[in-house]
Amino acid sequence: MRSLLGMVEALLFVSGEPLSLKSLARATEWDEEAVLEALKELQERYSQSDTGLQVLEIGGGWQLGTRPEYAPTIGKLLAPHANRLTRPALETVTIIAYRQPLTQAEIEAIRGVGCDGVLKTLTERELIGEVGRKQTPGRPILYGTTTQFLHYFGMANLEELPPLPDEEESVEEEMTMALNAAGVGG
Amino acid sequence: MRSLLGMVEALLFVSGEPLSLKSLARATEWDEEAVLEALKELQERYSQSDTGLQVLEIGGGWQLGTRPEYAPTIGKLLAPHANRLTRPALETVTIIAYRQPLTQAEIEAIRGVGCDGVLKTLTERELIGEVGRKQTPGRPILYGTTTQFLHYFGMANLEELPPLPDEEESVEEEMTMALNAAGVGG
Amino acid sequence: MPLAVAPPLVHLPAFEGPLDLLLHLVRQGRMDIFDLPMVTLCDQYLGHIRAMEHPDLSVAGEFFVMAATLLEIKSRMLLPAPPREETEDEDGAEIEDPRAALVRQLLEYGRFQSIADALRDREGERQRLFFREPTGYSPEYALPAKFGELSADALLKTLERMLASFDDGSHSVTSVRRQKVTLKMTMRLVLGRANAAGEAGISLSELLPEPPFERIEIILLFLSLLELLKQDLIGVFQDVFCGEIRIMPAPPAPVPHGGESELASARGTSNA
Repeated sequence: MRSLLGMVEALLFVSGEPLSLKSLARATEWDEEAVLEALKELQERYSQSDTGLQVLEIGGGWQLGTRPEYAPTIGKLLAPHANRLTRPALETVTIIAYRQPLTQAEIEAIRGVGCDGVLKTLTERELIGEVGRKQTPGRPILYGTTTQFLHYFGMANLEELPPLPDEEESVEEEMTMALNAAGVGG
Repeated sequence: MRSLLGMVEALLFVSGEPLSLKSLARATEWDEEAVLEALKELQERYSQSDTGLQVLEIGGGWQLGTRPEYAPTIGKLLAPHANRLTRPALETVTIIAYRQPLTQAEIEAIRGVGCDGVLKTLTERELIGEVGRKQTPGRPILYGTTTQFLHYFGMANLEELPPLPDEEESVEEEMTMALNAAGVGG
Repeated sequence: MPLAVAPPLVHLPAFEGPLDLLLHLVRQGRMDIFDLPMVTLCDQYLGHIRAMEHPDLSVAGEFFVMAATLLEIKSRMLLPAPPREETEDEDGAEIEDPRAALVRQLLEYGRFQSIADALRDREGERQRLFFREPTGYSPEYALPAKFGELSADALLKTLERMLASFDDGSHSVTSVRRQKVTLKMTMRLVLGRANAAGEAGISLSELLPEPPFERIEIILLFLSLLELLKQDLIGVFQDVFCGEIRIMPAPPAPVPHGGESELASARGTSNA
């Protein structure tokens, strides 16, 4: 048993882009007026229940999409490599968090290893980003952490970064020394 | 206002592949039992109204898809579906499904013909895959079916395979088929 | 080629292999599979092989092997039956009918053939169901909210004008480690600066990299503007023709229900 409403719903579902009344009418073999009515009814139906979807008029057409309040849930599903950070990634993002802004060369001087891949991963996960350019030859990218970083580590702002314990002030010193030794300090 | 049902619906919507209870539970931050209940309720809800969609247990997970009766309508909007399996490919994947894990030689013994090309095609379409090595000289590859196989045939798991007729039944069937083929009816 | 025994066929279907052909002959001839008439079967089988017009050698080989098997069975069948007391071998096991192995193979294959038919039906049913393509985790699912008055062409023209005015090479510093600047990074930077500038917007000249810069940076800047514009994440304005171009963040989409910019993309958790 088919219904115009079901047809419209199925069409909106499979289409990745907004569908015009015209193409809906053509595929369903109903006139645009009837299609519009079905769309409105579908929209109404999705708006009444505790559904995760909604019917939107958008970009000159109609589309089925998720409700905005489910974005965080969807993010948990779709976030790329939504597993825990690897150790190198965690180390790198830590250095960036405490020493930002800084360049790749500076990060590598501290970690003692290259970090092309790690920086790429962190950038893709939007935990770090370019915050400017260093005014030195080559104008290298300066990296800093993002709001996503704060979110990921459950912080409201960077001031919530745990302070380095007294006995570990040497860490800070070591970082600086490493930078100086590598001649990239700034 | 979010609900577990809405979350599950939104997740099924954005995912292009079947979602396991586990990944639904992780993304919704509910336990699997509650998720399963929500799935059943959603399934029920979609089955009651004149909707174009349905909640399916398929390919080792759950997925939102269109109802079969809307296939002709969708066909007017989208290009026709991918090709069906060729007869040799269908026979081969059938043998693998029922006798897995098994080697190429074992498949060929049943079919009576070589199946190099067919195995390659089935592997490329991700309907079968290597599931191990047989502990015999040459350590030949053991083939088995994949979740993509289940999805391709619209099954939730291998238990949904139609039962293989046993020797007795198949003999009767052979005779009936022989009679039918000869046009004398059963 | 004249056939010794004309197969009772209207047309010759393509057979998957010797077993497929044999099963076909058994069914077609209503033969008793447990008492195969080997002479008839053998003749019909050979007739079919001869009728193959373009034998695929790899497959044909298997047909020929089966032909040899059939002939062997047939010849063994033609031997006089051994006396009853000799139908058991030394170990007391019954000597098998020469056809037994073939019959088992045919039955086994036949079982899978009939199941394959059942799966063919399921394949058909399943192909009447449609699913969605996976949604990517990216801001591309932002709702298009058209605003701004400048076309992408104006941006391209500006890019061309600027690139033409550069003395190739004189501005680039390549002796130092080359940075890998990507379009995505540039987009993020531009968007960040536009958002920071707020409604006042930021002028294009402010976005230009400071010298020394490389040609690729300019290109990436413009590509990123085009892409952001396409995704409606920024707006571009120009007060007078050939005047300063200003870039500003896109306002929230003025659509009912509010907040649709998070549609299906989980943007809410990213790119603030």
